[in-house]
Amino acid sequence: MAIEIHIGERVANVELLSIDGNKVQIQIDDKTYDVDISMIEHGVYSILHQNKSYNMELVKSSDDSKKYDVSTLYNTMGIEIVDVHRKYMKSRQKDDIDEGQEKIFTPMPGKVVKIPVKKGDKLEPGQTVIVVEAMKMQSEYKVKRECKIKDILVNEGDTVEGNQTLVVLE
Amino acid sequence: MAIEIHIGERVANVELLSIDGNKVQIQIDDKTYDVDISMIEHGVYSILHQNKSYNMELVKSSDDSKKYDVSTLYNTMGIEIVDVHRKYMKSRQKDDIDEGQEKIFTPMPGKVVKIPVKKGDKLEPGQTVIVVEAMKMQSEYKVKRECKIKDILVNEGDTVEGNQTLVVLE
Amino acid sequence: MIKKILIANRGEIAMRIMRSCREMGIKTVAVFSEADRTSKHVSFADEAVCIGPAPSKESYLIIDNIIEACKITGADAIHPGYGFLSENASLASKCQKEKIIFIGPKPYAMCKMGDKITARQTMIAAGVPVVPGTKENLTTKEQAEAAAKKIGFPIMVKASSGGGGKGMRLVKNTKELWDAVLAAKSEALSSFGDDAVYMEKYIKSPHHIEFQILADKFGNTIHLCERECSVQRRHQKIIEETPSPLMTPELREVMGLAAINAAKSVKYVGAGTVEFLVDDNLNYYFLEMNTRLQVEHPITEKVLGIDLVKEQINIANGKKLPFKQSDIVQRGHAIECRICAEDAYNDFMPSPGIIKHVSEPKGIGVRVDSYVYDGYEIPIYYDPMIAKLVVRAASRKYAIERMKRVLYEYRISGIKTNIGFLRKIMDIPDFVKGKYDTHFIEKHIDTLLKPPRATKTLTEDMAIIAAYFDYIMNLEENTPKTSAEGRAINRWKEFGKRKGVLRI
Amino acid sequence: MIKKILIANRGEIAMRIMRSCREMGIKTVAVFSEADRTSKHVSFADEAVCIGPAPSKESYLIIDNIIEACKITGADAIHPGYGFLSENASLASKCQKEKIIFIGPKPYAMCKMGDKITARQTMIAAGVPVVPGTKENLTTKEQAEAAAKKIGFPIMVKASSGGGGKGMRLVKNTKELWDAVLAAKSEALSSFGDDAVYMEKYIKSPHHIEFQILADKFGNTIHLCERECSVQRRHQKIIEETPSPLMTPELREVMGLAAINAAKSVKYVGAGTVEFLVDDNLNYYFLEMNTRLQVEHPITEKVLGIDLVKEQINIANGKKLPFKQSDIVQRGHAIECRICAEDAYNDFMPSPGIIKHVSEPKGIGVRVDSYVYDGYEIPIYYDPMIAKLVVRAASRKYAIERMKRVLYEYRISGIKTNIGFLRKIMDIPDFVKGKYDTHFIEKHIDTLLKPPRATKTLTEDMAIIAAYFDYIMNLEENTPKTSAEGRAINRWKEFGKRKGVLRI
Repeated sequence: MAIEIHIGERVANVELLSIDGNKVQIQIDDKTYDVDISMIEHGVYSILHQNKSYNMELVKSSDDSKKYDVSTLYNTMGIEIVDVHRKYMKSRQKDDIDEGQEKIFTPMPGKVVKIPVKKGDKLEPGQTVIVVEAMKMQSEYKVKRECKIKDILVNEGDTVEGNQTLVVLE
Repeated sequence: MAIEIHIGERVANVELLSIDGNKVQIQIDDKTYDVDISMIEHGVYSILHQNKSYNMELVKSSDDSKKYDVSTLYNTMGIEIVDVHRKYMKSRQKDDIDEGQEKIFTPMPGKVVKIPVKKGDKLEPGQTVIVVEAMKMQSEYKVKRECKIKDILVNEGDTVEGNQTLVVLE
Repeated sequence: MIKKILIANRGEIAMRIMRSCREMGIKTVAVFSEADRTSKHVSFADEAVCIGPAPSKESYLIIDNIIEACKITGADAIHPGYGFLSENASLASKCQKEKIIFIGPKPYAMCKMGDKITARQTMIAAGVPVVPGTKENLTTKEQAEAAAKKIGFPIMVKASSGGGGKGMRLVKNTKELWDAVLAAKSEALSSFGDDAVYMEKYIKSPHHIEFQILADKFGNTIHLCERECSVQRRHQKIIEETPSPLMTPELREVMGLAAINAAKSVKYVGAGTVEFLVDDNLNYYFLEMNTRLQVEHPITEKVLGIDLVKEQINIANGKKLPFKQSDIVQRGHAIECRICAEDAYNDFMPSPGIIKHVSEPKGIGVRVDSYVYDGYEIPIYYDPMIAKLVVRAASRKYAIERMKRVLYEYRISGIKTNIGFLRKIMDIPDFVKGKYDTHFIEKHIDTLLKPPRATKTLTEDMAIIAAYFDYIMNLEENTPKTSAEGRAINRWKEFGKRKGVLRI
Repeated sequence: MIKKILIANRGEIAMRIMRSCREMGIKTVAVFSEADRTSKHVSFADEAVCIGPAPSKESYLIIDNIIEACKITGADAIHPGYGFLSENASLASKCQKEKIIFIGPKPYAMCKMGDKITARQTMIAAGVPVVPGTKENLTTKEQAEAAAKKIGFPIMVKASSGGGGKGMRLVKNTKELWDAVLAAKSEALSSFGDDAVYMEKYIKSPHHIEFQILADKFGNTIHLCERECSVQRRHQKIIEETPSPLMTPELREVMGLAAINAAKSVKYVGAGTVEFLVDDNLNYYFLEMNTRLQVEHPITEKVLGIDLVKEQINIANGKKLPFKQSDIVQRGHAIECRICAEDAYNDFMPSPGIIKHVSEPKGIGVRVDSYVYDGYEIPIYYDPMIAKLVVRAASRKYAIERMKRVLYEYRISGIKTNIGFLRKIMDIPDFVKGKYDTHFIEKHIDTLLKPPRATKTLTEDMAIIAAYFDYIMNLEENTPKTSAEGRAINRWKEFGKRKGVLRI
């Protein structure tokens, strides 16, 4: 079963050649690896390759079971598994890149402390749309371009999740 | 849903009266408890009852999902849930108490280092049937009564699981 | 004798205090907000009382709820920890009225030290050096300009009730002065409800060095040497060490004496900390006194072998100090790093969320004071500090090597932390040489925020292999085997077995 | 200078050695048997080599495989830890031949100390007191009876190559003597392949006290004070402490000097331990010298603030000792408990198996050296010790209080451990008073094995409630939500949500 795995900008083709207990032969692009792989603690894999010991801690994305954050001692890499199903979905997907800025969201959970704008307001670049507080620190979210407030989805005092859309622009 | 819960010799009737988030009213025999219960770490429950803080660590039996070992800071208790299904099974079950000693088993995993008897041997009380080693320590298993070896289920050198029957007596 | 202590706090400091209580055979009462039901301090305590909704202002900061919790549980003493109500003289007064022992100084000392102008005046009277400046609230332009002329520019305008950098202005010349005073006053009024401001000489490249004080009820007051706290970000300490690389035995003696005098001047009882600014010429100036336990108290415990919370409780019980000044000798070197749930690469934005997996460093010379566990959700309402990582070793060099080791051993997944940022500090030559002041982070921020070096292809390939196997394992697992505790133990082993290979 | 060390061991001691290596910037190589692929030391190391099947005799004890692993990885030194090959002079010799640094003494010292009769003779020559007895192998009845008469009954017959109580006989009178010698000889032959036995006076109520030695290559030899190891079960230590409650400054000085002389007499280099028996009148007798790191070395590290593994490596690198005898001063009190996977109530039978959940004690004054983790399966092939729990505090009283606290904080589920048994020892008055000898466990075994007091009905009811909820939660959970790591996080919270109640 050869599948495509994306890591940063790189697209790697991965194929399992053989498996014998924990001993595995696997091909990544044009390189063949003989490794000994074992799951140690949950989500932590130990890989031995030419006697070198690698530890990989995997955290699956909470909203996408094919996306991982993989951490070594020194670094964290984002990895996406692109199997046949995912490839099909990707080909169908419209380009959803945020042309300009279409919505305001917070990367962290928190509490909305202030919304100094209202629906229909016209804003200048750099104007603050919403203030969110978490752990004694307030963050102001501003618009990057001239725009109009299409909708405000939360109220002052609301508790919001990470990556939740707060305000829609047009 | 009233169910029966066995703890040691005691049989308790348990009925959930109401539940509101983590706040629970529950009746055990003739006592009614208002408690705040929350799962903290996996298998560890925190119960607050009249402001007292109780921590209960549950380990489910690996071969019976209705049996638990429940540990407090000071003690471990064996608990069995006897629901309708289990009650029915129990009523059908024949009395399987070991009249005398019908088989030899080891409570711990280990390696069989010696079997000084063979099938058909007649044994005196106190005679050693099998020697099992684990963690640098050897344990001898002996018969308690005069008997005959009906069957030997393992060989010297075998690795055995905990509670596995090793030798059958008659 | 105290039999039951209510800890009016949460998180790691609540746990830390309870540990010493348990060792002394004293029962503990936790208080918790509705957001903290699953917080470790609740299950660690003997008793626990809910004192209100999630926001601190509606729970941890409500004196009446704390006192009520004492009454419900029959606690005979309160330990306030740090932060929250720890420097609130009203709580201490209320305790006196209710005959509950407040583990801390008397309200008198807290009031004297709580207001900066009053504290300055008290210190000047006690002969403790303060930063040259004014003793009174600045009210007229003439008064301000005359004072500034006498002190010499640059100067700092500071709010009397201030803290955390609010109501503070750096002024370089007479032209900017009065506007700066007015701005500081307005900010002070809106932040602290008090527009009193004063003026201090601006100290260039200052070192933040503090002395730990212990005083019993019999007038015995000693210092427990210094802590160097100059590694700060936005006026918040992130790394502390002791001894200070700047310190000399002579300076330690005179500063220690000044700290003792500062404490005695307000009849201080209990554990407290006198903070100083020290310049490159080793001139030192009283900054403020914290009338409570400090976050960084463990480094003092490490080099002296003393349990400060036990001493606090013994003092509250009316016991005499068990040691004299001459018994206090630092051994080795200790460093503390504050582990915070924050994203260093995104302007240190807090990163609350669910901890997927924690693996804490162990072994020789390390102490971890933390309160998080696998599956714990860090609430958004409180401080982002989730752990304190403390090491001790025979020398400063060994202590830095040890801190690097334990920072690499510390793994927390699911949320972002500043562990990587702290690791980089350990490699900055100025830190390694001990040549730093409070501008350290600022000075090296570019190096510290440089993105981590590119991963080697080989490492990437190993990561790909791990992800690949996790993915196919989940595919093959049609019926996940969930064990009693909701964990699928040794799934990989199971996988191996299904493939017909039995690992011994 | 050593750049890469192969650790010829497993478990907690392998981890402990690797931690110091990492701090020193030295690369580490783990070796592992087929049963240890998932053992923590394998993933903790920089490199790892499989050296054979599960049984030690086929892996950890095979010298050639260890040397081969060095060659494969380019390791320039071997640290043997304790147990396994740590006192094997052949490995040390082989290393010399292969130009690999063996971190330990020279084969000469190991041979001299490895054989008990030789060691006795060497000590007598060096003026170190030994238990009165014979210097030669007992070969005739007449020789044995004459010797016994001179020493006085009761006497012990011991195997020269002995250890762990094998080939040992207590003899009370002449009638029993020769049969006992013959029995000991036969047991010694079958156990050690050597039938040499000797005779010693039997010491009543002996204390087992040992001195830690450090010696560099320049002849500088110092002692690092004593460890009291009298709490033993079947000749195995389970609790150690320092200082010894029996010790006086005068005795420490003379015994320390004797230990130094013992080490010097065999040109000892590195870290070693001289074990003594001490009777109630403070007479002391050389017992044996362990030419390696001891299990209980961390209590010495705790009260001296020294890293013994670092010192071992520095000595192997040809560095001079960084301290003089006068620098060595104990501070406070340290205790170690050995945590074993065993069932105290079932004749201490080992209890290997899968660890469901571990929660280790943290905070002030505690050190945990362990190697187990959630989901780890303890193999049946090796020692049942899974962790060492070490505390230090300002006094012996505080140290015992702390040990009680951390024993209660330590939770391991899924297997049986001796934690409960250790907790009880902390309450035995003889232990609390420090009045104990090697018969301590024997003397108090009935109290120690008394079943735990009956649980109160209220506690039982709380246990019932917990089990009830776990049961109904599983019933309601038709589709278990397994997350990335195979954990169902915060299931109870989910449960609350399903019931229509959102906990904040």
